[in-house]
Amino acid sequence: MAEEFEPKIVAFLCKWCSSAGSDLAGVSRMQYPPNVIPITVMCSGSVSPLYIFSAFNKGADGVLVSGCHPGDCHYIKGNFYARRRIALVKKLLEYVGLEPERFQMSWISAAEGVKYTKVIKDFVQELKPLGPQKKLRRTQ
Amino acid sequence: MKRTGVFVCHCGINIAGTVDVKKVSEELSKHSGVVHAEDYIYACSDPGQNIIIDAIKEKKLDNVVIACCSPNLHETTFRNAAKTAGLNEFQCEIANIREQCSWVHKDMEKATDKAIKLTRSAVQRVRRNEPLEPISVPVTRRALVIGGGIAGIQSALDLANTGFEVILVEREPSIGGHMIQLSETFPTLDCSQCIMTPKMVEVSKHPKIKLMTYSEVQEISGYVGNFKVKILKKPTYVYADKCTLCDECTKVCPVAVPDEFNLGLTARRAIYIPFPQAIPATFTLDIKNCPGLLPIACGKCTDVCEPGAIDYDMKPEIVEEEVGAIIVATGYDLYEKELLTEYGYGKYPDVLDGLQFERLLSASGPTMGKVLRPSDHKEPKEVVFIQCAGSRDPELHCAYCSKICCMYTAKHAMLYKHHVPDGQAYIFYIDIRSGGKDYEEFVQRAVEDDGVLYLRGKVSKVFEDKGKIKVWGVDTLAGKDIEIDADMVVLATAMRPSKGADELARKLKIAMDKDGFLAEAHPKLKPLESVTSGMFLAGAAQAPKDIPEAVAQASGAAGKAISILSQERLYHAPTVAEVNVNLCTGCGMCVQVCPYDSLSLKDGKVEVNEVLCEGCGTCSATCLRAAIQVKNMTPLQVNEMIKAALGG
Amino acid sequence: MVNLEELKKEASQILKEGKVKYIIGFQRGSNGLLPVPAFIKNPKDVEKLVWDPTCVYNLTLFLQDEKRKKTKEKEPDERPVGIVVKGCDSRAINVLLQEEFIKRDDVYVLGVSCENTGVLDEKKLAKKLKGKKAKKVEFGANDDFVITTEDGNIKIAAQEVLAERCLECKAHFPVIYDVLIGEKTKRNVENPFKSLEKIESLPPEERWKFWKEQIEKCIRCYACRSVCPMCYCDECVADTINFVVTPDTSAEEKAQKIKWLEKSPVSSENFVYHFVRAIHLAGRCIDCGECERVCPLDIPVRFLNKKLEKEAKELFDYDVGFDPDKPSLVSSFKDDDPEDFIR
Amino acid sequence: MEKVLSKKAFPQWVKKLESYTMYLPRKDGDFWNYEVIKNPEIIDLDYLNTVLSPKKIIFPQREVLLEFSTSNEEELKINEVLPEEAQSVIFGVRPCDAKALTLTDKVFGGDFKDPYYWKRRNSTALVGLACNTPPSPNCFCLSVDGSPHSKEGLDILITDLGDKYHAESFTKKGDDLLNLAKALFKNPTAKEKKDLEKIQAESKKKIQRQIKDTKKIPPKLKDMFDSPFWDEESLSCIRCGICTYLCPTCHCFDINDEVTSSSPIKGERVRTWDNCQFPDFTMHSSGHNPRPDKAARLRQRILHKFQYFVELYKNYQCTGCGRCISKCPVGIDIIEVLEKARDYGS
Repeated sequence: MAEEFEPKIVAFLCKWCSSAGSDLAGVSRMQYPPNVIPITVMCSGSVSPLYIFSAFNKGADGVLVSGCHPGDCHYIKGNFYARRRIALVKKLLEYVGLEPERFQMSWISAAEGVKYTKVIKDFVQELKPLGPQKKLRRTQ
Repeated sequence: MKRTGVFVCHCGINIAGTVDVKKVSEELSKHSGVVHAEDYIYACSDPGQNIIIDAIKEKKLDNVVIACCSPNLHETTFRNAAKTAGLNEFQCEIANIREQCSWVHKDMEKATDKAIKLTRSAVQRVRRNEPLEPISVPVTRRALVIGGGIAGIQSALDLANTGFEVILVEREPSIGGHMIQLSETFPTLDCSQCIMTPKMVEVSKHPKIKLMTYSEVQEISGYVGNFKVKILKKPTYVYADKCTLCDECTKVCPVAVPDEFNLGLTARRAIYIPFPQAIPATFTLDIKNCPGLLPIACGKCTDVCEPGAIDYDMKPEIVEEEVGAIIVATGYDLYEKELLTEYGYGKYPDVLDGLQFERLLSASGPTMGKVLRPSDHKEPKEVVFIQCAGSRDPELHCAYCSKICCMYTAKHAMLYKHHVPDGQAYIFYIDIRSGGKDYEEFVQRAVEDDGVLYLRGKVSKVFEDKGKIKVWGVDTLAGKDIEIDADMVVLATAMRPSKGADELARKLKIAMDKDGFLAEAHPKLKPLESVTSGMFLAGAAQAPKDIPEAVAQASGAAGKAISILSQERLYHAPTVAEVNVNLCTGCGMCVQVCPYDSLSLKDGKVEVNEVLCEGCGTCSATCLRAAIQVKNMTPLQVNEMIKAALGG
Repeated sequence: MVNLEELKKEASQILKEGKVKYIIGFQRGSNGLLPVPAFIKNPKDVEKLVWDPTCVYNLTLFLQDEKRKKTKEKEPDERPVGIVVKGCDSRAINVLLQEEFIKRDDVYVLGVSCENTGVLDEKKLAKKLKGKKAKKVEFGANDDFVITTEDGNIKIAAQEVLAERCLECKAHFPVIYDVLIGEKTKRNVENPFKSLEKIESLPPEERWKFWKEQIEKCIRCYACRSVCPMCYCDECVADTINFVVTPDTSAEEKAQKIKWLEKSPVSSENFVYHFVRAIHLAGRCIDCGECERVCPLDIPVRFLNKKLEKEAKELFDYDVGFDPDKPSLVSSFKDDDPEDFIR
Repeated sequence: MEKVLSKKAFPQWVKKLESYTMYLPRKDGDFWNYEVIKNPEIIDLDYLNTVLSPKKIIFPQREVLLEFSTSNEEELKINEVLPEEAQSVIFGVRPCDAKALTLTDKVFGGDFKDPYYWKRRNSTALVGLACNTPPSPNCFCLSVDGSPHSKEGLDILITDLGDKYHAESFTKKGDDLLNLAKALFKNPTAKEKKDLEKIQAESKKKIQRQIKDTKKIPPKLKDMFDSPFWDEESLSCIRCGICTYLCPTCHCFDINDEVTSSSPIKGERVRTWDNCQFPDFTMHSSGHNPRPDKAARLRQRILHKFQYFVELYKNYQCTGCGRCISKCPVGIDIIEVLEKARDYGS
């Protein structure tokens, strides 16, 4: 039997909410697939569109940007800028035909270990049928 | 080429149980630039730290990565170790292979692979970290306390008595908060006003306290140690220094509105003093209800005011203050009448809330300490107390327990019996929560000495019937339905964050919990701190509390504030934004997005105020020309981390 | 109708009065139908100015050169530059003002209205003429173009040969100007994003096929970014080396230059370039269509920018280039910005 | 070898060449480009000139020179990647583009013979198509020692004679191609030869653009390095790379290491076209740029083509294809620039 496709996902987690939420998932020993490599950034507002393009260019099968819920941003409003920016990036990527499932955004608070687990599980589940992301990755 | 060391912690079996730590260290040793890689059972232990320190010295490492638990736990530990070995603290980074890896996965091979990527990613980052020293800023050695209830008063007095100047801001015309409305306090039954008023007077007389009543915080900028506050002083239209408290004005005022202090049980005039012991002792003209400023002027009060203390032209004033620390003690309000309709609250005059009943019991209250029901001023003989009115009701009302209601209801019933010895007090309760010094004994006293009848169960309906208030309920212990023809019903209504606290929280940039109470920085370890450094929480603004708890937290918050104010200088994380002026075109987009006003344009280029910058990086994602970036989390670093994360 | 003489008169006057340093306008070139940019200093040369449907260029691009030159001069001539702008070009001025790239006093805007027409799409005209060669194209009296060919004049309804962006233009007269030549005529554009529909309606995989084919063609001549008045960065993220180096730039800083994409003109790298350009133009592109016109390989670059213009409008109700005092699209937000895509 | 082939038989000939990799101009939207063609049925030689010249086949825009990797830190493995030696034919090469390859031959064939270039060059036969009508309104080959039916650089030149093609081979490579389908070709009749001459003579007249006195230009340019002329002429230049990337004679390149993995290190050394019109072309790592502005870069383009190259190789580095004129976003016209330069100051 062919080995099941394991998507490679890069997740940009804000330090104060989503990364802390992922820590809570760990402390609570929740289980989720190991496909995600988190990169903790200070704020979802600091995630430049370039990071996303770069991740897909370097072969990510999926990219997640996760920040604090609206109104909860540690930096007051960084996630609002992120919301706008990411919406545009998402529209652009979908416009050229990248599968919408491949690029996602979520609000995960420091208390939402359960949600983090669910977001990751769902993400991996949705990417599996799509197979490897070859559209934007650098040919090697 | 920089020399990197990698240390992989087993954390007992916490990591080693799911991650092949030997393999991680072996793989990392092949990573370009990594000259030392090893694993150890507990890296955070003293011997573990010594291994790191020795390796840094012996192998002349330029930077190290510790693959271990979350950076929230031991980043400081390992950075201190790195410092001991002569590195800059930023030459140490953590790869979180426990919370984000070993604890959440079971498949050893895959978890190991992920741990390798996480660690490589941290290596790519640390190799590009700049050594940075904390930014030092002087401290403004004054404090702001927001809220003049018992918590705010306690904080202000503690700070002032330590020798620091305090600005105490209160929204109402007088300080005192809800405590000054209470009759007696549990479990000692000492008179609330008697213990409160001396503190109020002390505040008003204290040379270090600048009291600003009828004022609201309008804007806050700055950062720990150096906040700038704009305070709106609402006009009282009465010059306190001229007012002789002769009370002639209230006699001529034609307006009658419900009296806030007595919670609508009595009326007051448009010009009024909230209560006799008010601090500051002066009258206030309630402009919303005064016809004096309408086109057809009334002006009666000015006519009778001999000292000429009333001035309709008084204008709001903005006062700017600089402080180093802020204590937020905005207190609570009772659950809104409109939201709690099922008990006839707001519909029947003899259904009261706890605070109204306090006023009825109070010697200075509307009935001069006699328990008389509002509708007909007769002495109620059957009184039903309903606990958890709005609390512990996740479906309809508040999910949380308001904590103090069990105790004050026992007190209410007991005091009622003292006032009306031949009356009967019934208490419907779900549980009795009487944890606290002498609290349980107090409840027992109510039952045993004063014959208060506790009924375990919920009230299903409250309605008026032939001059009585019928209360239908159930006694779940006896297993029977209960019907009481009550003369009065007293609700132990839920405590809510005080109105407007949410707006203030937003101005202060401090978070709120799901119920709107101000969020502490950590539920266990930082109960006094807000998430914004330099701002502390006191009293019921943070969660329902009784008086001793509020006072204790207030003193604690004052202590925390003092720990800042007692320093000459504070140190600020140096991971702030920096501008490449060669690339900056001065478009100002970063200036617009900065949440801290730390960026400004000067001569067509952006400048960073490093003290204001919190390093969130929103500017760098906004900049189209990569002209601004946050130190040690630069786009270059992130890009290298992305590569490492994807195995490249 | 726009009176060219009026434009010349105004141009000549401001030059004579010394109100402006020089005027950037259009003049006839030696190569084909399109004009070439004119940089006029001498009032005499004002006679060279032309205004006809072939004036496709967005001359605001040249304000970049002016700014660079000025920053190098010790005692720069502080007088404004006169510049001939159409409706779309004038929105570029607004964006440049919004981003403080220029100051209002830096330009003297000679606005010309496209009235009910716009500028020519050369390819559409060529198809229309079926091999006949156009020598001259002029505005007609009835929203048409008068085309001079070897065999005499032909009138063609402007709608048939207008550039796609002109058919979708929201303000075909200058929205900022010092002098306006022509009328601010009203024209209803039913769907300003109509041209996008063809690609948008494709199923995702077809859309991918389309874009891959297009983007693969790119030879990275960077004409699209070179011609763009908004691409005024001294150093583009697509550049792999530092352009802006001063004597105190350290070797370390130079090494910090990020290679977001390789120089190789392969699909993946071309996509990064075009994505970055599109996202950096979101809320800034004023749809002058120049990027698409100049592309030697006919990549429909404009659609990328237009798509984001549409999203900005639909998601955030953001119009580009109408208000220089408004914060930029991505440096502002509303509390109720849509977030249905967020988990 | 001189032959005639009926137009109908042309696809049959192409079919005989199946063993070769065949490139033919193909219409893509509004323009033409070379593509590898497998099915000869769709052959169409009635085309305007391609946007990119056949240079892109012989000297591709991206070329891997070598691969490198480390298995562990000590050992670096390098593997040279030479192009495959596939026999190829490019059909329909315009004489100007063929001539252009003779110029790049000089550049890549000096003391050091560039193996990547020459592997492709030697294994590729060029079948040219004479320009009976100019394929671009901006053609000016006659002004730069070219002609619409020049054989320079070609293995075979085909000329359209109405219902048939005249095909002349000049090299062994060309002869081989014709010999593969001997039966299809006939020897030209005297009338056909006469027709050919007539067509060739007429085709020259049809060329619309020319530079007068081209010869005077190189000596004149010699003294114009510091002239303010370049500032004036470059005012409208937008610094894009169209003119040079589309030029069949421009040959500058850049070499970069593209690292695909850093642990362990893996990657390729890649050669890509570079462009003297880009500001980074001459950028020194010190920050000094000897060609700091677009005036200097326009001057470089003109001087390289009409002075330096002439001095070095006795040839203009321009074959008059007109691409840079047609595609310049702002209508900069090399003919006009050269003529102005020639007359500058006199």
